[in-house]
Amino acid sequence: MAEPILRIYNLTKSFGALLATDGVSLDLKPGEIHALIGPNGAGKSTLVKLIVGELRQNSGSIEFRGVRVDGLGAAERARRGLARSFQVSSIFPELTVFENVFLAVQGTRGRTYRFFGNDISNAEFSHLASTQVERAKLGARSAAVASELSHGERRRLEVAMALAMRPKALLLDEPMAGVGAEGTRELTNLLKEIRAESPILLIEHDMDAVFALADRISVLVNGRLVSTGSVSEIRNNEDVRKAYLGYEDD
Amino acid sequence: NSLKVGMITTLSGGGASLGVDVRDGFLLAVKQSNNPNIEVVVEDDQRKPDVAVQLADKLIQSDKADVLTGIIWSNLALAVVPSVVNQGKFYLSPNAGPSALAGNLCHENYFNVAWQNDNLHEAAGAYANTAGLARPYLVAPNYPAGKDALNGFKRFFEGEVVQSHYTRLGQDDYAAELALIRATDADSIFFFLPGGMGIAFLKQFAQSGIDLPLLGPAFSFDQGILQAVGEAAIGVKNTSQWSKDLDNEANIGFVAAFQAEYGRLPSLYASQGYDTANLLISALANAEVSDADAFRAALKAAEFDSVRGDFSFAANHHPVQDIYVREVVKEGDILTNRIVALAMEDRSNAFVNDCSM
Amino acid sequence: MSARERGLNIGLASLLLVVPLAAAYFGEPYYLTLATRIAILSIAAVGLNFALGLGGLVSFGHAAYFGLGGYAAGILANHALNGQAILAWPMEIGGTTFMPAIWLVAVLVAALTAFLIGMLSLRTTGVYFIMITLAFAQMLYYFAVSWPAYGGEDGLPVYVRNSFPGLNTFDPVQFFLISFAALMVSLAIFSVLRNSNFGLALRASRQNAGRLESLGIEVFRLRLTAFVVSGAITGLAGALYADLNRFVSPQMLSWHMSGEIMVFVILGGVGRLFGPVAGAALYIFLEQSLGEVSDYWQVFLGLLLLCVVLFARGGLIGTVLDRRNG
Amino acid sequence: MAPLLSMKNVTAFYGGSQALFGLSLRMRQGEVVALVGRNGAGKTTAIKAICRLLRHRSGEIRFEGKDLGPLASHRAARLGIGLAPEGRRCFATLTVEENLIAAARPGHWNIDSVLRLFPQLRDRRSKVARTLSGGEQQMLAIGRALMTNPRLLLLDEATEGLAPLVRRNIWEAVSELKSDGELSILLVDKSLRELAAIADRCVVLERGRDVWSGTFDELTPEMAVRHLGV
Amino acid sequence: MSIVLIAEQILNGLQLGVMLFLMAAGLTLIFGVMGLINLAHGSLYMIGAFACAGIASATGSFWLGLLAGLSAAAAAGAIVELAVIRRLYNRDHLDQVLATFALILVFSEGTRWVFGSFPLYLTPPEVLEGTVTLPGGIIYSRFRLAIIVAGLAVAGGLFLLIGKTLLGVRIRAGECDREMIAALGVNIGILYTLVFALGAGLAGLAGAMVGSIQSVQVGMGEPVLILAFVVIVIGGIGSVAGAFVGSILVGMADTLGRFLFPVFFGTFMDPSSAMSVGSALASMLIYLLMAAVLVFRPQGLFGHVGA
Ligand SMILES: Nc1ncnc2c1ncn2[C@@H]1O[C@H](COP(=O)(O)OP(=O)(O)OP(=O)(O)O)[C@@H](O)[C@H]1O
Ligand SMILES: Nc1ncnc2c1ncn2[C@@H]1O[C@H](COP(=O)(O)OP(=O)(O)OP(=O)(O)O)[C@@H](O)[C@H]1O
Ligand SMILES: [Mg+2]
Ligand SMILES: [Mg+2]
Repeated sequence: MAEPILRIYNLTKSFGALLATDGVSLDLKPGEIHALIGPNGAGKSTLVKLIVGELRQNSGSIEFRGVRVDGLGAAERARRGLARSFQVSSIFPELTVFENVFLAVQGTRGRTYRFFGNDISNAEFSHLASTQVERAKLGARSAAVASELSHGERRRLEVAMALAMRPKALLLDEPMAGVGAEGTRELTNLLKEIRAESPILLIEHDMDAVFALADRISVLVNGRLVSTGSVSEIRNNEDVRKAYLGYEDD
Repeated sequence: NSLKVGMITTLSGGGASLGVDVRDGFLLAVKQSNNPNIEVVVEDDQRKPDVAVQLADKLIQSDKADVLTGIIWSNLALAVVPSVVNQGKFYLSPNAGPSALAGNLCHENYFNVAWQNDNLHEAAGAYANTAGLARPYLVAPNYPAGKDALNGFKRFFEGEVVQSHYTRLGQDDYAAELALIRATDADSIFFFLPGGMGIAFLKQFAQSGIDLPLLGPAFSFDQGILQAVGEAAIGVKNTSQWSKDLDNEANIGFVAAFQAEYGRLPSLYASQGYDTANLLISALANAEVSDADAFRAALKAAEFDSVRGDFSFAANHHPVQDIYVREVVKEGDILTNRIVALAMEDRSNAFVNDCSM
Repeated sequence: MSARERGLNIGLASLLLVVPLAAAYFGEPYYLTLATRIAILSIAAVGLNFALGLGGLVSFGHAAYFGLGGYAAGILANHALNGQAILAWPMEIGGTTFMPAIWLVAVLVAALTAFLIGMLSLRTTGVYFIMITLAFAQMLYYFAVSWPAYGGEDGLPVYVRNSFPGLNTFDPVQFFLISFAALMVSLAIFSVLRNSNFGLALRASRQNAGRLESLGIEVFRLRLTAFVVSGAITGLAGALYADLNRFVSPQMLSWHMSGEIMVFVILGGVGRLFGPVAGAALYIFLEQSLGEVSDYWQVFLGLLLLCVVLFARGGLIGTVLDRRNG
Repeated sequence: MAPLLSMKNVTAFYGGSQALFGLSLRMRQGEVVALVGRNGAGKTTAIKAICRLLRHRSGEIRFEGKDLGPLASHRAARLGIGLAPEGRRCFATLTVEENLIAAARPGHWNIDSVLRLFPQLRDRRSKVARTLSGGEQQMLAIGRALMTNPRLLLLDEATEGLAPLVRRNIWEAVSELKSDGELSILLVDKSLRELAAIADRCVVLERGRDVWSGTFDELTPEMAVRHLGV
Repeated sequence: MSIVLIAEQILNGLQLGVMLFLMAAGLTLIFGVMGLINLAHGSLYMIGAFACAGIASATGSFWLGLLAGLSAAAAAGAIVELAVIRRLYNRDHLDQVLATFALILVFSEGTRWVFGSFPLYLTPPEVLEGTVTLPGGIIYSRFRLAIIVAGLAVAGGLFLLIGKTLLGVRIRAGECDREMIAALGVNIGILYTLVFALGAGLAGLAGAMVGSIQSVQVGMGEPVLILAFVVIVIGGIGSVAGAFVGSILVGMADTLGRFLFPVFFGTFMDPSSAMSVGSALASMLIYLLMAAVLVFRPQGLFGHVGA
């Protein structure tokens, strides 16, 4: 079995008295989609923030491609291939859709300190960016200023930016939220395509999508990992059904 | 025989009252002279050195002024005067008299018609000796003019200075300083705090319950701001080369004419502006400005009736004049000054020998 | 930048070049001084525009770099004239009146100071940043006011204009041309940087700094770099200003100066290439022409500025372009 | 009886770009209507126009017969329109409780009943909204709208990011409200399945126009594919 | 150096702090709570002082003057909000900077136009003149004591208003998202006018009180404005408690710095250079203090991260 790309061990984070992440251990293997589900406020987004370095853990370790990264800054981790999308769209409102995505290319390639000239004229880089714009079905809006996008379009842009980072591991925080039924279907297909390039840690409340995509599912409740298993295991887990899914029948 | 005067002075912002008085005094004299050949162009320097420098360029280059005047503040004068006189123009200072311009930077085309900056402080020091003030506490802002002031005071003072206290320039709360003064055994206070600083100091002094005689240069007790200080100023002694009750013909005429023209009592600055203009007018009567040497000699002769009485120029073109001690009194509803003593007679200045003119 | 904006810029640049030269030719040399002043203050504002317009770093302390550039020029020239060394130990450094050397020193001093101030103040954002930059500038101001060696509050007269090989800098035309050329160079730098990768990241950092970090770009380093460049450009302006006035004073370091530089930028159009030029030109033009109207001209200046803010969104440049677009 | 809400041929613009191209819509008192359409179809824009966050350019919007055109948004809200906006927009620096009371008006909904609906918020009453999880903020946004005790509730993607169980609770609460006949709801949501269970009617938007309207039973799979891509 | 002197200086620092708080209170309300950069706040302070001086000298009553100062500044604030500021809430902060900068010019020179270039006369009312002797033999100005009391009262009132009332909640909600609070049915426009007027009125009150022991002159507001900004930034923007603590810190640092630095340098320097170095450093002290606070706590003492 292949070595995990990302491995977190015993990660703990507290906000004052609240233990948002409580000794979570988890890994992400090449080619897999690992879904992370759990009630609102369980600590899923917090976990993502810890992995990418936006928050500092109180204890525990994060290993990415065989190297400890928990001491590094967020930008450095991003350049090493840890890419995330945000639950609440976080974009550059005054830049165009293309520029938003292009920045992801520029940033992860470490090309920011080019003072004279830019890489937009560089065929390779701009192709990379426009490919992701197309993939997220934003091609028609490529030249639009991001502030003019509708909510769903922003959600798509969010995913496009994460993809443009050419990730070695992709952490997606509710990518299906807001994109509508059609968007969910498109995105489901897209993620299937991408898993070969990069494994995905997928946080989603849309269970149809999760069940359709995930190789493994982990359930987080109150900051603790309560179970990990295959789709059918989780689906039939009584506790999960009651506490999270909320259907007694199916 | 015509003359174009460029006046750069402060007409807007916090320090405008001084500039307005200098201008008004100056224009009054020009008007009284009935000389149609004198043209005055007035510009507002906003109390900014860079603006003043550029206005000087403008007056010289575009307006073709022959003589410049009007600057109130020493730092502006230092910025403007050297370049003006180096371009062969005359500069007559109606107020600022920084030591550099009296000493190593003195110039044959630069005349100061007011005083050298130290003069009034020197007079205060001299007066302290005769008034029996043996242990004064000195207060001035921490900037060059403040240091000059305290040095000037000490130049002729023979007693023991309790403390030379420097405050922040523009400071307006003096509780800490007053507490310190209360805690010493000083027998008097000499302070140089121009503008709003002086008003604040005096008001707070009155509220502090400290009972010591105050002494200072005329600037904080001048007609313009005395009303703002109020009763707190009554009885304070201040030194000045001019007072509205100086008993000479020129002054009596000036005070009356100024009041008639502007509806207020003239200030020290107005008298200086007035004298500056009269000096210029007297020179113009004797020489043409195009003949620089003759004009300079005519200025140097100072053949005009100064509102201060006797007036002549020392070798470095700064006044030789009497300096008085005035006391703040209430005349009817109005606070004003009355001369109570002569502090120094025919005072020249300390920098004559530094000037190699 | 749209073709319209480019046209407008070229128009503005030629106006700034031709009008004063023509005026001087027709015997109004003062306009040269005025135009020189506009050009130099524009450079200072171009510097600020880089930090503020592109990076969103609202520095209320750019007078610090302006003043330091000025004092660098003033002190060097002063020592060259009086023959004393600035530093006697560990090696002897004397003054100079050689303009390029002075510019270099001014730029370096300003850049170094911007680096130090930036290191500390870029930890903060928003209004805190505004105020901490102000705080550092005020410290320098009070230092200059009470430090007697170079004149304190009185300032430091230079008395001569520094020299530039092959030119007579005393000639107002030539000095104007030097300043104008410096302005064009700083605008060129601004423009090139804005369109570079660096410029894109900088603009993005203004809009959403957190997101930039997640794309692999360290925001602090990015901002610090921009801040240093910005300070350096403003420092150059300071050196030129010292030469224009043949005088430097703490006034150059005061918060009013910072405020004025900022007003130029906002008035002209934040982030616009020629915004600072348009802003400085209008402001100085108003200052000059309103003074003739009344002693209380600042009231009218204030009212006019108010009208610009209320009715001309995006500053002068932004408004002109919007109008044309219909 | 006048309809509760009627929109006739409404057009609206963002700056120069048009987002609504003549939208018409009617809602009766007590009705639950779902607004569906692809991303960018104009759902949010329609909702913004109703609560006057965006002025429409032409057409007419009436609430209980009253023309909303000239009203500022706080006036429209006081007529009884409550909004849980897209993207939550909680007051970030206020606590949960302050968020709830900021615009509260008396009526059935008060702090207690809202906290009963979202028990999770109870523990977080004095936490500032900025530190809530995405789902918690979503609950807060709905609760805040309920606290104004509106007669027309606008829920724009109000269940986005909520766990399935919570979503169920909300839908249950909505059906309860609906059965009272007091509250009318205009809904935007992504799950057609869930909408079908509670909405009386569905209005399909495409490029800023209403292209179809009817009950969910009438919404054939072919139409769903054509208009919604599913 | 006696204990009494030190105690008196501490009291002076406290009083200067409270005086600053009077000014900072209005600013923190407008700036922190409404999110508006108001450079013209100093002008409102000046208007308060001028109105007070004008009315006090016309009627002979300081108290009427005080009332006039407060109301004139509040009225000016309301007018400014309605005519100018209202149009700028949705704009960039920078537009607010330019607009309020323009307002400074209008107010300062307008005041000079109306009242002339000379400072005005304003003195504390007779009941507050002179000194009292506090326990321990500290002689202290009555008026300064009155300022301390007024400042504490304002601090308390504001704290309750912003922290504990619905009005405060709504204002703060408006600061987060103006559009949203309006969409929920709150007339945020009128609330903001009120708050702005209140903040302006407080500045006017400060101007009237402080003007009585300082100089009532054009431009008097600008230095105080900068100090008030320093205060609220140290305290953390939008926090009344922060503004209070910031004020006291700045007041103490400034007073004690002016007092102790020369003494300190005097221990190893000759008196005159100790005095001048000491006072030079003292004038930089509050800025050093602010820089230090921000370097260690970028959001100010009482501020929130990200706020
Ligand atoms: N900065 C913070 N300060 C204090 N508490 C926080 C902070 N960030 C998150 N929390 C709390 O930590 C808990 C976990 O939040 P998190 O955002 O990780 O939840 P989540 O699992 O992503 O939920 P959701 O599905 O609703 O997005 C929540 O209770 C939240 O209120
Ligand atoms: N602030 C804005 N400025 C300019 N255009 C905008 C703005 N907001 C939305 N639009 C445009 O208006 C159209 C309708 O947007 P709207 O937000 O109403 O869509 P929506 O149906 O709510 O989509 P979604 O499902 O993505 O939320 C879209 O084309 C969008 O790009
Ligand atoms: Mg989350
Ligand atoms: Mg929408």
